[in-house]
Amino acid sequence: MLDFLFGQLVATHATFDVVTLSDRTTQALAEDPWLAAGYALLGLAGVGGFLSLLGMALIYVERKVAAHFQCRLGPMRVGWHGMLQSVADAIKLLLKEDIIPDRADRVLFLIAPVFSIIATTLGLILIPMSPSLQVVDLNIGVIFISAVSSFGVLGILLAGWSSNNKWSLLGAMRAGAQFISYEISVTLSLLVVTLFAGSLQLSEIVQSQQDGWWIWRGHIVGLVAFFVFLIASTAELNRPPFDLPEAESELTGGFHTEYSGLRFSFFFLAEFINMFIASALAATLFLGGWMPFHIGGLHTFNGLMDLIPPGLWFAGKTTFIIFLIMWVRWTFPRLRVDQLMRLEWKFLLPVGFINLFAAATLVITKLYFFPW
Amino acid sequence: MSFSPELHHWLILSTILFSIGIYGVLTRRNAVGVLMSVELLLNSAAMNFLIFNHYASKPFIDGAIMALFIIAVAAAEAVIAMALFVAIFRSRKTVDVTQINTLKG
Amino acid sequence: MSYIDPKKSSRSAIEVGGVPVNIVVAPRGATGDKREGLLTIFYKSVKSLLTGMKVTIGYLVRPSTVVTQQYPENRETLKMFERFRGQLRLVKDENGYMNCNGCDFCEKACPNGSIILQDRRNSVSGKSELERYLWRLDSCTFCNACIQACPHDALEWSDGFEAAVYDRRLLVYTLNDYAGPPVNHIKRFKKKAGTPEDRVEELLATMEPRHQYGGPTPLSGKGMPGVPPLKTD
Amino acid sequence: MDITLNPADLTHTIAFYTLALTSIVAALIVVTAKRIFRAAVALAVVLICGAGFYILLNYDFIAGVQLLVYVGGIVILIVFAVMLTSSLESIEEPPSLGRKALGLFSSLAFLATAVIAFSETKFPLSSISAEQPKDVAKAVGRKLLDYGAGGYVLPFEVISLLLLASVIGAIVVARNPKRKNEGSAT
Repeated sequence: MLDFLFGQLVATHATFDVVTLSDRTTQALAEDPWLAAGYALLGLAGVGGFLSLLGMALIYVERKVAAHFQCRLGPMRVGWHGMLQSVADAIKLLLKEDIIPDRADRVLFLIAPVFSIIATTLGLILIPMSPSLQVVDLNIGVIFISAVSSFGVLGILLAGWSSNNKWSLLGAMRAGAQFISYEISVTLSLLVVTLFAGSLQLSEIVQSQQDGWWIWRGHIVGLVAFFVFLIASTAELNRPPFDLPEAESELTGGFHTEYSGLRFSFFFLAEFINMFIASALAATLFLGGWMPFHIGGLHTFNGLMDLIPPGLWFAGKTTFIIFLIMWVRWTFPRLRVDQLMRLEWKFLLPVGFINLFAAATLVITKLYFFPW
Repeated sequence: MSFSPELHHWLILSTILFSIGIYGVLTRRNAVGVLMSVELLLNSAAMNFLIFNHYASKPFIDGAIMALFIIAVAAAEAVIAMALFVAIFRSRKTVDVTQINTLKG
Repeated sequence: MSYIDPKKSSRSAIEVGGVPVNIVVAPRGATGDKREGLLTIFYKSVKSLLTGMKVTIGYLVRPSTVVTQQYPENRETLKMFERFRGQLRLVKDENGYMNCNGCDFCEKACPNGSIILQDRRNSVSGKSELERYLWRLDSCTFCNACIQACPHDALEWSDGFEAAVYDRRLLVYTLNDYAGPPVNHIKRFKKKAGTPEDRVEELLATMEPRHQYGGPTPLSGKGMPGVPPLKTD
Repeated sequence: MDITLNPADLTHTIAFYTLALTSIVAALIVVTAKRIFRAAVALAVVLICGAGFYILLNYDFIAGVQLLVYVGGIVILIVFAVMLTSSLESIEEPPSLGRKALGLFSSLAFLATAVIAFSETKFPLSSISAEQPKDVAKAVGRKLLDYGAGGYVLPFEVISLLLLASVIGAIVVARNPKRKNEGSAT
């Protein structure tokens, strides 16, 4: 009886039909171009607003978490427990003078932050946050997301070069070397999930985890891929313990040493949103995205889990991974450059290749947990 | 006459990009610049494959595979070229192709 | 466990400034430990990383470990540590009499001349006593030498740390509240004289009040707007 | 003039011409810019526009690969090469007039020949009813690993060998020979 009831609930509540904003735009394009333009504008405004709000929230959370890891309190003055500190900082950054160094390459100096923020936005629009909350759902989503993330590092290289400053240049070169190296590991662990799910489309990858998330359906392989992804994407984000491109004790800020005001805030925002994207991607690929915690066959349990809305599931998982990344940041010291490269080329890369091979074997033999 | 892109529009576009690349290969002094011009050539060749695939043999995918191969070859070429430039720069302190003429008799 | 294998280490001698110096270079990996396998290294590193993460999360989940003081709000309840060196202060007993008799030891002990001490002779007892104790906070390094030098335990550190002022000259303090006999003079005078209470009264009458900013300022310059002029004598 | 007002077509046309104009201008910057780093950025723009063209041609998988490999890999490599071999102040001398004329002549001659050839040739276009494979990525993957007739498994393996050889070759070429002695000394 109970089982039947929850079965009904699943049928009514969790009809996971994917309607993204870009689908609506394409539909409207056939009928009314103005409506399509409206949808496109809505999407842009939504993404822009979401981007800045999320950035400010993440900065606040980072400061608070960092403070409590270090026996401090963090921002406490502006608003309740410093909630409005990020707003105050944003206003301060907007009002600051925009300085361009005298001998800098002006054109490149001005467009570098734009590159960074565009890359971030392009990555953000692909994340499926709930069945209906995804701006674009490309069928090559996984490839696209790792492709656009390279624009960001191009922006960093531009910034470092055009500042005409040795520290910026060093930081940029470190960023480039680090990115190219760790991109391989990220792609290898993305490929593992692509093999499991049999699709490059992010929404389909989420759908494929209806009976269980890949991190434990693909047992050891999924777990290894998850950790390789976490480590390598932390390195790609230039976050500690891999923050050599902006190691402030050596490079006084690295590639963004010469930036100030709004342009600096672009880099800053891009960095934090990239952290969100990486976490959301890890949640989507390995932890089922917005898919509730399901165990194949147990309808009652699954029905109970479906009561929690999918957006909340996504937010919870992403928050968990963001917290994990912050936790790592405020625990470990920074690596040296040679250690960084050794970790990638002598450890993560072989592990990634072996793992990919194991994943292929797993897919052929269908030895997942819950193979139905 | 229609402005919506047809086969000849696409072909002219890729040809223009190719001839710009030829100009660059012939006139650039910096070796890295020459490499970039070669990338332009390769890119427009890959585009041509896709154009013909799209317009002449739509149900098949061979042109796309050729484009993939071109991209892979371009990657290999860029890696080798960069290694060569770094090695040349280390010994000659320049990458100006008009001055790297030791092999000339 | 031997740390350096003497057979494998290379020896050489160089001469530094006419003195021969032996140099022993220990070979790599000669610390007596076995070379560890890959899995052992992996296990150890993961374990140590997890240990670090356990330590930090321990701080995060226990708010009692927070050491930050919410300063202006908790001004009433804020207590500084016992050994905190805020400002120099003269020790006073319950009647408000100080221990200092102006013996000059602290002034001589001060390495950077932050203490300037003037004494005078008491007209009643004929003993030397403190006229004015000037302390320059702006040049003090809080080295504690004056307190160690004091034979009468007349100096101590207070926990007052709110010393910020708008004019540098306001950092020159007169530490004594009064110019006059210290507490042991008064006691001894009582004991020695025995009967006449009026003599003690007379002694106490020689006390003159001193203000915190009442001393001569060693810095030149006119008064700044908004700052009350310093009284100099 | 016959501009079809079908909105889907119109956006397609606008996108084509915008991308074409951008990529031609950027390509001109690539071959003429005096500062080599700006040329590298312009090359990135050309390649991004190329990905846009592939999307217009409905080969979104190839567009993704183009972005991933070309922009994410090759352009960054080139930028690296620029950073290692020149500085911000280094400005390339313009080519000599004769060289310029030679280049201009060759490229224009090629352009003219090719355009005349296009206009003379009658290409065997596929019929309008012909349909592209729905999932390009899947079709490409199947074809690449197909060892029957029309399969590409041999070229695929050769390409992987080529990449491996180029990686090893690059390491051998770029290695600093002096480093070996230093290594044995420490």
